[in-house]
Amino acid sequence: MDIHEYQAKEILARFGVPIPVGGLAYNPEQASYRCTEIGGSAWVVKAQIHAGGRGAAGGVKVCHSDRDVQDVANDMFGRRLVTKQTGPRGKLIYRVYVEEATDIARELYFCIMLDRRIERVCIITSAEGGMDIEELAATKPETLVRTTIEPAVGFLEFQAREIAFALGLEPAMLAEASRIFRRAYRAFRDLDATMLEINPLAVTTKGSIVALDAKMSFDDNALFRHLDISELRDRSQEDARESHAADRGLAYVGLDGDIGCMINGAGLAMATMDMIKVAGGEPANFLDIGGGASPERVLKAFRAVLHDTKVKAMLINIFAGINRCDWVAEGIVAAFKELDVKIPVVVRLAGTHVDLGHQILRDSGLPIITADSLAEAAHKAVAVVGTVSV
Amino acid sequence: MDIHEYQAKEILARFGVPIPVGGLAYNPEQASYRCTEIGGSAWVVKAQIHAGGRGAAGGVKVCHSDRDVQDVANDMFGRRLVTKQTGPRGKLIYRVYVEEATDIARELYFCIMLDRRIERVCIITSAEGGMDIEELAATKPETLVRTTIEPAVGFLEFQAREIAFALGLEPAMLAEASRIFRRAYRAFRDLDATMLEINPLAVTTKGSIVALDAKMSFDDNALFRHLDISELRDRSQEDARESHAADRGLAYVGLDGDIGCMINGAGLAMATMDMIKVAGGEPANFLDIGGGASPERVLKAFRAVLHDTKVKAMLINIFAGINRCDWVAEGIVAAFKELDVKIPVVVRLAGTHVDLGHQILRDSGLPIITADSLAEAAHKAVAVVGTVSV
Amino acid sequence: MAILIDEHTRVVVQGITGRIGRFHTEEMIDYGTTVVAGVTPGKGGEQALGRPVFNTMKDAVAETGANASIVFVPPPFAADSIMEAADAGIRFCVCITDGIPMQDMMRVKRYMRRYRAHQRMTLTGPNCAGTISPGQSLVGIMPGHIYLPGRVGVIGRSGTLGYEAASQMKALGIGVSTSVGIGGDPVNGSSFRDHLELFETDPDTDAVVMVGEIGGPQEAEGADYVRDHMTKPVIAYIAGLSAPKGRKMGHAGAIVSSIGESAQEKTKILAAAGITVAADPSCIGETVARVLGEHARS
Amino acid sequence: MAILIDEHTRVVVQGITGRIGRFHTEEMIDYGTTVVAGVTPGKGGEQALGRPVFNTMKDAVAETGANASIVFVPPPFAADSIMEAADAGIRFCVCITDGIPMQDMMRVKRYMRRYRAHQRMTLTGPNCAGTISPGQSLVGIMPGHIYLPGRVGVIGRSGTLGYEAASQMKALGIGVSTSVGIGGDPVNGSSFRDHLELFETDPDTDAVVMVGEIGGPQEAEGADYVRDHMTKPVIAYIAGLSAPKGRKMGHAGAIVSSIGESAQEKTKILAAAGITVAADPSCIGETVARVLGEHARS
Repeated sequence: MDIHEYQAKEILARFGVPIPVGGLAYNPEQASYRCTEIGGSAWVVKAQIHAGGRGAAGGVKVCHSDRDVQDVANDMFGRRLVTKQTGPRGKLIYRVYVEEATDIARELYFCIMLDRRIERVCIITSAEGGMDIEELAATKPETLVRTTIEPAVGFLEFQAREIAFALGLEPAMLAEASRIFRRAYRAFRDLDATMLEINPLAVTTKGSIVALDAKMSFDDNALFRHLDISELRDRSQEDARESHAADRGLAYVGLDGDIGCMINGAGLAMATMDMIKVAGGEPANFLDIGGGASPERVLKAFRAVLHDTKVKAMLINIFAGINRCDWVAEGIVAAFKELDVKIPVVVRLAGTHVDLGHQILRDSGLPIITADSLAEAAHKAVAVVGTVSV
Repeated sequence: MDIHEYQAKEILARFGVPIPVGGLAYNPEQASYRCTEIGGSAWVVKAQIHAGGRGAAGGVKVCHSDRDVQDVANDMFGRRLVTKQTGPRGKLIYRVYVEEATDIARELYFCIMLDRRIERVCIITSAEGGMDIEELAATKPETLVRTTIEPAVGFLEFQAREIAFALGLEPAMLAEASRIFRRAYRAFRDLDATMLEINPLAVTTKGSIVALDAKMSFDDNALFRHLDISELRDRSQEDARESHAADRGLAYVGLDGDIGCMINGAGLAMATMDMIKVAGGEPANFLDIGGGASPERVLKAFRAVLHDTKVKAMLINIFAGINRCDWVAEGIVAAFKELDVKIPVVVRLAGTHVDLGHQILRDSGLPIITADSLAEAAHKAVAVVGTVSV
Repeated sequence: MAILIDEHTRVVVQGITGRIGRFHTEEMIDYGTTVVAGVTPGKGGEQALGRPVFNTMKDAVAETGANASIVFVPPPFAADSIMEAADAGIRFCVCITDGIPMQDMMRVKRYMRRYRAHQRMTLTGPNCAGTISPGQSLVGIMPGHIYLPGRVGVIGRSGTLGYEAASQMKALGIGVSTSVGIGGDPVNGSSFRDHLELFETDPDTDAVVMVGEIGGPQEAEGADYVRDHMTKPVIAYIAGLSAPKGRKMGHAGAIVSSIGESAQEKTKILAAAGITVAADPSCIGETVARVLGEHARS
Repeated sequence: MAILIDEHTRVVVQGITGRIGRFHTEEMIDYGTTVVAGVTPGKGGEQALGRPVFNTMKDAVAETGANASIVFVPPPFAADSIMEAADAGIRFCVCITDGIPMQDMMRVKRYMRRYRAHQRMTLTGPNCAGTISPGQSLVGIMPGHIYLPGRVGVIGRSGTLGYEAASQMKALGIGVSTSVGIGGDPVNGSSFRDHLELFETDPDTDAVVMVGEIGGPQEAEGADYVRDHMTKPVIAYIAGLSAPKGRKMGHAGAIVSSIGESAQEKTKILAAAGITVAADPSCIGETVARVLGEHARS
């Protein structure tokens, strides 16, 4: 789960990582009021969306008066900001964060994440902050410093010091810097984060260190022990189709094609999408209905797929293990009755009670296209879409 | 460092381990007032001293009226309680703890400590609480259950459950019991304890679990990070000679003999005491003056040794490595001048600048008996004590 | 012989009294698996499906001589159950549970390293379908009937895609020595590489099929092992050629973010290591048949 | 050759700019030890006693090829410094610091287990006097002149009692191959057993002296090793025959509480393992001379 910059900063502040003084605003007037509250003579207005690359896309603006802040905020609210990370639809801005402008002497890069190769948490830093990690890796790979955390003992003081020296920080800043690194790590660890990026981590002209921008993602599987983090979820930043499906316990990822998919198992779902591509079509979604696919669950999955108006045909591929094909067939028949299914539906059943499943589909008299193999199903789905779109 | 029962209980309560309602009293009136505060109709008055075995020695009494509590407390205050753990002098009672009487269904034994053999923390429990661990080990060793904590992951839930089952707790108490065990472990770990004993850990007739008695010791080396624990130190429970020396940065252990010792290094100090015994004498103390023995330090050590009026002769054995024998000799001469040293003093110097040291002692004209070896020093000290005591 | 499990495997079910645990235990018993006990703390002394239920894994192992376990315990408690199995001396553990926090799994792996390599429990999963040695033992949730006993090993991350592979093979008369589901989570108990090693030394396995996915380094590590150490032919398929970058596809592990983790890249790495990669998911069986044919002729 | 350190040992001093660190560094240099660098975070680039000071151990090792270190860092930070040395590739580390919390040392030992046995740093101490291979290298705080170069290994927990043993030996013309101080704390880096193993395989050591104390299991473990594996004669003395039970005698480790930890019991255990135990601390040297004489005749 992703959260907003201001939320990540509040978390970091709670763990003792310094952040600039700032405040959230839901409308331009609030934004301008924040200036008085914060004080000073320059402020930064930052669009709060779940994506990086905001600066280049006009989502971060420096202002020198509260009037200016109000105007800038006014421009931002309600817009969909398109950055290189958002995809073409962009993300809706409905909150902005106003903070005091910081006099920056240096910008550093600091990130904590899991290294799957060694199954350990690692910290990646660079003395060249500001640009994103992909760009850093491409243009200045020699500046990247990598520290591996030994899970038995955690992030050690000497490692924090090594990072501070690698970043070229002054001896006077050493103690403060290692404290900040270790506090950030504590936030990552205590909250089951999967990623914590502070970029830039700024050294101010006065020689202090602040987290100027922050991004955190959390392990969905661990949210049960962090109810406060769960509450930070912002549905406005998610694909509506995906939130809709997730609320129904389905794993759904929206894509840009026109063949709606309903499959049991993530691997088989990806394989089926691959097969659609091989057959010359484009999947409209990834949808894993999971293990115990009751007729009710099949009905919900139907709704999730049909919710996407781009879908011109549907491919159902179920390999029943825990499931039984007869239950799935019943669910399909029920969905046809319940919903007004107007598009062609291709069904491939395999595994437990497959004959019974086919029988039910045949007996229903519904215009269901059946297939005996994955390949046949994909080809038939692509073929019917070809027919439909002409 | 040891603390009192009531302090250990307050710590446990802070970590979520249930304890009976109770309150401390510094005089009999306070003790009787606690009854009203606590409520109920039966109370236990417990002498607060740093030693076990209080029950058998009359330091724990059940009372059925506040009058009764006042009388019992009155008897206790100012007494020195002698238990099998205190030594013959006993420990001064100047605080009592009054708590509600608990209806006990079962008494269990629970202890967390370091196992030096495997250098891991281990938890030892027994379904037969109430008696002490030595007695348990001697009479019911089969009831002792031992759990080793893997430091990389800490005390695991399944281990807590295994303990609960081994103690024969009802399934209904399972969750509560494992929570209590894990909270006690957290107290041990977070506060750098070296020992935490809850004995008895009582199951009440109502089916709840409470820590009826508790003992904690802490790692002296870790007190720098636990200032609140350091403040719990109670000097009235320590050997006055030892506290006196410790305040001066000396490692001192009071013993019952008459030859005062002053040695650099713990191992050499023990060896010297052994040598005194071999020579037929009895050391009055263990005293390690440590590494950098400046004349000031030697003077302090002299004071600590002479503070013990049983001392009839003194043996100084210094093997100078970091030290220099000339400094030590100067310290000895200074001590003779500063203090009114009336007893014979045997000095053995070895190592760095030994000749210079002997020279200084000779030149001082003081009646110092010198020795060239450990054996000679011990024999001379024993001989002079023999002379003195006749 | 097969790897990991065979007819001598004695299984204890952790979480046997739950709805899902009970259901699959019944299926395993029907298949012929020797299920000897169940564990549910607090229900020790009861019976479930005719098997004794114990409070702790240690009790279950002591009383029944179990050497394998399968975990159906809910996510917040599953990591602890795995460690309990390891501590009780279980040698092979299948964790079915989906949704275990990543840090919990890192702890589990840390914990398991306290045992010397030769005493260490082999863990598959979490979030896997289990392992089957057809005709001998099924420790998992797969439909047993789709696997033909035979001499090809299968290692897969995904459950149903593994079924797809097995049934394509069965349709062509190709049987399986053991099929191992390693699960789809980012931190899991064992990897392609671990099981490739076992299959390489198993006298009853002639070839191995790897069914991989986008995301994570495990397929590439497996490829390294195949290149450097395998003498037996390996066939693979990697799902997710059509998956967009940076999106999580159901399996927590299946997120493409690092270099070398897309299906295209993995396919290249595997092919470069001498692995025959099936062009699409419909021809896994055919590819295995072709490779076995070539190998028999050579 | 000696064990642990010899004339090729290149030492970095952790905490070189502190008062105590600087003092002993000077002594070590005077003795002839190859001190190549110091480390004090924040003082990188400075010089101390003519040696370069670095910010981190990694820098020091990279620039000077150091392979040993000695730690004079204050107790709250010492454990971290030891781990830093291990991580920088140091092979032998002496920790002089007295007063390190026990849990910190448990963490250090946990951390060091991340390295495979043959890459693992050997740690002696904390709270020890150091190690000397007379005439070759001194990494510690002992007075070098009391050790005669020779062919007897010494392992001891206490500093000054070790000096006593060495000087009794020197007085009889018996020299030392290496003398190792393992320190007096309850959790320490290495044990009697570890160094007995090294001495057993060292061609330049003919016999070993163990100088032990009351408390802790390490002497008894050493005795087990001697009984089962040692071919060279071992002489021992255990301090604390006169110590009362349950009292802490200066060394945090020297508390007699468990069974088998009193000096009497230890003496028995050692003797039963074939170790010649000196009757009192004044005859350690004589006992070594007698055993060496018997061994030479046999």
